[in-house]
Amino acid sequence: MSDAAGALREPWPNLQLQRQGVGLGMWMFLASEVLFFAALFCGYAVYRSFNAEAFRIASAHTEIVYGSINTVLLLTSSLTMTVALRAATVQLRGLTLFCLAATAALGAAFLVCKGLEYHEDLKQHLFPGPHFPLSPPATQMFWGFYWIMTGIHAVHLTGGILVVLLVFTLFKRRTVPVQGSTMEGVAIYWHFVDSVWLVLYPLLYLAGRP
Amino acid sequence: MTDVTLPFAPPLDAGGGSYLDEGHTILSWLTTTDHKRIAILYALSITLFFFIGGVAIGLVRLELISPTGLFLTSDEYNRLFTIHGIIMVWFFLVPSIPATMGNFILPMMIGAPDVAFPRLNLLSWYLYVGGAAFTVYVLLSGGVDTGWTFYPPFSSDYSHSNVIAAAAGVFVVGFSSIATGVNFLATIHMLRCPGMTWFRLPLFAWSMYVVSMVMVLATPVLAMSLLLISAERYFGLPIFDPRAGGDPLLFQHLFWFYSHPAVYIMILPAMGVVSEVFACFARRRVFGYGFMVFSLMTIGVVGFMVWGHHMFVAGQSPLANLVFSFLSFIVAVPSAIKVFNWTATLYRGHIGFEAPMIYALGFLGLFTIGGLTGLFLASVPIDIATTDSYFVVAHFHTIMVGGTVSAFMAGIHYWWPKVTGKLYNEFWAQFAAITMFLGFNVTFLPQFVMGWLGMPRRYHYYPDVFQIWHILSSGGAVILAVAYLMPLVYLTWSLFYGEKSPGNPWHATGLEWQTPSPPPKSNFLRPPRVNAEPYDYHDFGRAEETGDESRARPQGDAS
Amino acid sequence: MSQNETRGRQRNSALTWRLWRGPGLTWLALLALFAVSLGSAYAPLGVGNLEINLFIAAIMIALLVTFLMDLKNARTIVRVVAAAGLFWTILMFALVFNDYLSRTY
Amino acid sequence: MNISQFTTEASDYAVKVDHLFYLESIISGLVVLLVSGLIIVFFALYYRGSSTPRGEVPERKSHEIEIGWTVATLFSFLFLFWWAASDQLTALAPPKQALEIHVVAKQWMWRFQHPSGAREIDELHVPAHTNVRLAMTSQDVIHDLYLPALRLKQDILPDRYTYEWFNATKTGIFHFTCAEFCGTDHSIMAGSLVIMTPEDYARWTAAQPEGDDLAHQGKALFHSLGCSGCHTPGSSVHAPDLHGVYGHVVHLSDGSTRVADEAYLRDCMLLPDTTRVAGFPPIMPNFTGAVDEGQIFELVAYIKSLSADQDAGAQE
Repeated sequence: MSDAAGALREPWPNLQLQRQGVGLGMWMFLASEVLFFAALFCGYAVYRSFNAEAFRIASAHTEIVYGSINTVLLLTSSLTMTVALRAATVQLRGLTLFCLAATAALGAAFLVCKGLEYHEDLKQHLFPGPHFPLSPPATQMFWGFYWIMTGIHAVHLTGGILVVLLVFTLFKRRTVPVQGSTMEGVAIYWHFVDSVWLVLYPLLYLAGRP
Repeated sequence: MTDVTLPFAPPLDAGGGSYLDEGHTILSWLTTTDHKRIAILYALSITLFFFIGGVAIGLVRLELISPTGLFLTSDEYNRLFTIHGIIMVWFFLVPSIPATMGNFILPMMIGAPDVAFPRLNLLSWYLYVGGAAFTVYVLLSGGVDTGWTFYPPFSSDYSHSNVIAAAAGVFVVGFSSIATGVNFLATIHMLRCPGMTWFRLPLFAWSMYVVSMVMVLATPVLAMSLLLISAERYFGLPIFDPRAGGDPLLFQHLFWFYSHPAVYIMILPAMGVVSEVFACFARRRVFGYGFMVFSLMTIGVVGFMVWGHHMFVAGQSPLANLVFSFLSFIVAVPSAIKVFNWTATLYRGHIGFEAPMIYALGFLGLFTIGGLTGLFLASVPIDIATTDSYFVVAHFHTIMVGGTVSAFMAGIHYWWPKVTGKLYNEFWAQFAAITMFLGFNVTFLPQFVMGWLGMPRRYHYYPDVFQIWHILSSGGAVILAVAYLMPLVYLTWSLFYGEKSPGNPWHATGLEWQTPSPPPKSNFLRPPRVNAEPYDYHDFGRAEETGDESRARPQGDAS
Repeated sequence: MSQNETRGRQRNSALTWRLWRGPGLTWLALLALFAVSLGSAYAPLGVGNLEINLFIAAIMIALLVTFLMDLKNARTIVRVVAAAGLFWTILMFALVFNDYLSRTY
Repeated sequence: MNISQFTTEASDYAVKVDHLFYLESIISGLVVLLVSGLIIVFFALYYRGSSTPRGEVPERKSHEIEIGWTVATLFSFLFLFWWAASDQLTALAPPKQALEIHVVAKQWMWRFQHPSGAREIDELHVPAHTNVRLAMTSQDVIHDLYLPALRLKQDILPDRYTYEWFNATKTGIFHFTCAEFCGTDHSIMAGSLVIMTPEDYARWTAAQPEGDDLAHQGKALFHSLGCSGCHTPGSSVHAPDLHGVYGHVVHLSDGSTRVADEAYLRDCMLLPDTTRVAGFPPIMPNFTGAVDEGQIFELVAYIKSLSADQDAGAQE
């Protein structure tokens, strides 16, 4: 692994410790992110427990087809991300680059789907406001959560895609030799964004099915 | 960990230049990843904001001399106390000790060449600047009038001021403290030097560890609550809108889930600083080191479970009031233990009266008063009578200003020779420390009294029976302002004309003192190794019979 | 030389297969759970639908975290950090609901 | 203005709160004395250069000291908690019989409605030696009715009822004010609390210009808004009969149950979809915007009076 030393940064004495450090740091950031989303979920849980019927009515209007496709896309992207990290660890350059590209592409496909879904929602005026088609009023609250939750998730995913592309470029241009330390953090982050979606999916899409 | 060698540590014969000589251009400072320089960037920015926040409250105190006001409209008054709160909490107190002394001292204390992620460290400062830019914009565009607590529905639907920009500033600066927290946690976990075991960590390092944990876990919840407020205000998404079935109390729950632990973010580092100062200037081991560590941890964790005592009259359920009241009493126990331990540290010491020690004693006294009045507010019936009154204002200022700022000043003076290599004027420093303590008490003791008598907070016009107390308080604020300006002058003076400091002017034992002052860029001249317990000022269980300072042995070996 | 290359390629493809196998199995399990979750949402179970879906989501996240995020092989401190996120979330829910569920209005 | 308008202990509860305050003040004072005393003694003995001998401190002893004061602090805090909580718990239970006064807060004024129909703004007349219960709501942001002489404070939230109750023992004119920041004129959203003898209160009530009591005003509204068209026992429209509803459990169409209290009745008018009683068609119109908070109080008072009549009838 001597050629991998180009990825070593201050103040780390060696790559193995650096990778551990980056992983640990990212997990700590994720613990922070968990609390970020926990606040959102807590709000959802409180309101749902007092407006169960309204939330059921409201979530029956989400686009389950788009939601389900997106779930599959993200699960698959997690697969390619895992393989990318493991390939990078054993310095399989070709496979790493392929899997990184696939991950970014799946992420982008998710965003496209999300965009189409938003378009569909807006066509039905499902944005809280004076012309909101559903009643009782608490349905607006559900849709408030819908827009905030999916919006924040999409922002996280966009950030993820950008970082994946950055790592891809670094590897592709050989600025940094292919190895796991550089992308350890990215991989963990990507899986986290996926996990968040796994919670959003039942909360937003499945809650209102018959 | 023990076999790690640090390739970035310089060879033995390296020396000469300190971190200050690594570049003299502005650009070299703005692009630095050296934790010591970032600490100085932070120190300059928070000092600036401290004085902006100070001017805001100076105007408020001046206005309050008369029960019917002197020169402000009610809207202007509301904006001034709001901006004072926002700036002092998020742009001064939260980053104060961690981002300056934590950044500078922590890696040296544990024998690390730098923090774990130096570039993230620089990013955190830029995030701070970004958040600060929003806040300055708010200030210039007419201010915000919600109070620093941003309660809906006032902030979401009724306020006519720039709420979103203010929330954005706090949101961004929140990520700066998360970045700092992650960095410190990873540093303490991964980069301790050989021999620096967990229970050899100085208490300041422990306090940085706990405070980082609190920052990392609490701040995101604030970010989310402000995001929800902004979404409601900007897009009309009815999250806290009672007309759609929303509950404004949910915001308060989320807000205080952060903002109560935020009080510990402010006070825990202060506890760390004064532990160092007490040990050094009493020439004693900190009494009950193990208990001190565990009480830090307990405060950090239990501090997350007490937020509801801010909501006793808010419409929370009586059962919740009872539970939060109970937990609030519990969290006071470790704080009390710390007060007793600091006091006991003085026993059989060789106590000196240098400026850092006077500041630390000021901290001890004010923290005791602040903590004890906290017990009043944890008792539901008294809290019902005094919440949202000046009693609460005085209570949290005693902790946050009396406690944290005193400890901040203690730390600044203690580590000033380390950071700058210069000695400040001892007489003026002692004078400023005593003035600060007196000024503080004159400012806030009247507020305790009038709060208990029934003076509500955030009042522009007030019943004239409280005028005498307000005048006293404003007079104290003048003394306090002078006391805050004095260090600015004599510390700046010392930079240019101060006597050159020896490497370890206090004969302290911490690892950070076993290297030249100011330290070289890589912190140590050769890889440090720790071979003793912290605060090794005397033999175990025994004080020195003589006051011979040279007998203090360094904790480590790195010079 | 070419023999060496072939051997290298064979080794590489064997390695590649090994790299895909573990995560691939996890992926299949996740897809299966996703299908169960989607299907059960349409089953007329009465009140428990969301609860079941959330439970399945929890299993999926556990799988993802254990195998794809490799918490299985992580150091203790990493597990502690992951658990801390969960613990503090529970803390928040417990104390917030302590208020809401005991309100009488 | 006189400071006694704030500090007078105008109820037994206020006296209790003050006792607790004094107790904690004494304990705090002792702790401050202890800590500062120790510091002074240590400084006097062990200042640098003093010749006081510094002998050994055995480790075990310091351990015992440590545990000792931890336990002592814990128990004294638990004692304080017990004292405070028992005060809180006894003050919690609202009285069965109370004079009910409705409070509507808005930026930046107070409106009070007495059961007799009397209304007042920024001034609250209450009888002494009588249980008084304030049912409060806000029309805009969060306010807080702070009654310093009674040591009481309670936030007032929009679209929700919160309550405050007291039994005053002293007559006089006291101050009340808003204690939750509510915007520009927060600091002048105040008024006076007039505690009078029950006889004076009766006289004051009688002298108020409003002839009808709250329930009768509600009855008039009940007819003018068309409520009576459906909610009358003989009506052809299938709607719940409101006699005897108040205070009883109702089963809702979504399977849940609620007690028909003020908050429920209010929701019925403003959120009819979520409060529909099981077995009735969803035909109740939404009265949001058609009635203000004061009118809702009148309607609720009327519906309560229907139950009171029936309870009285049952007892006969």
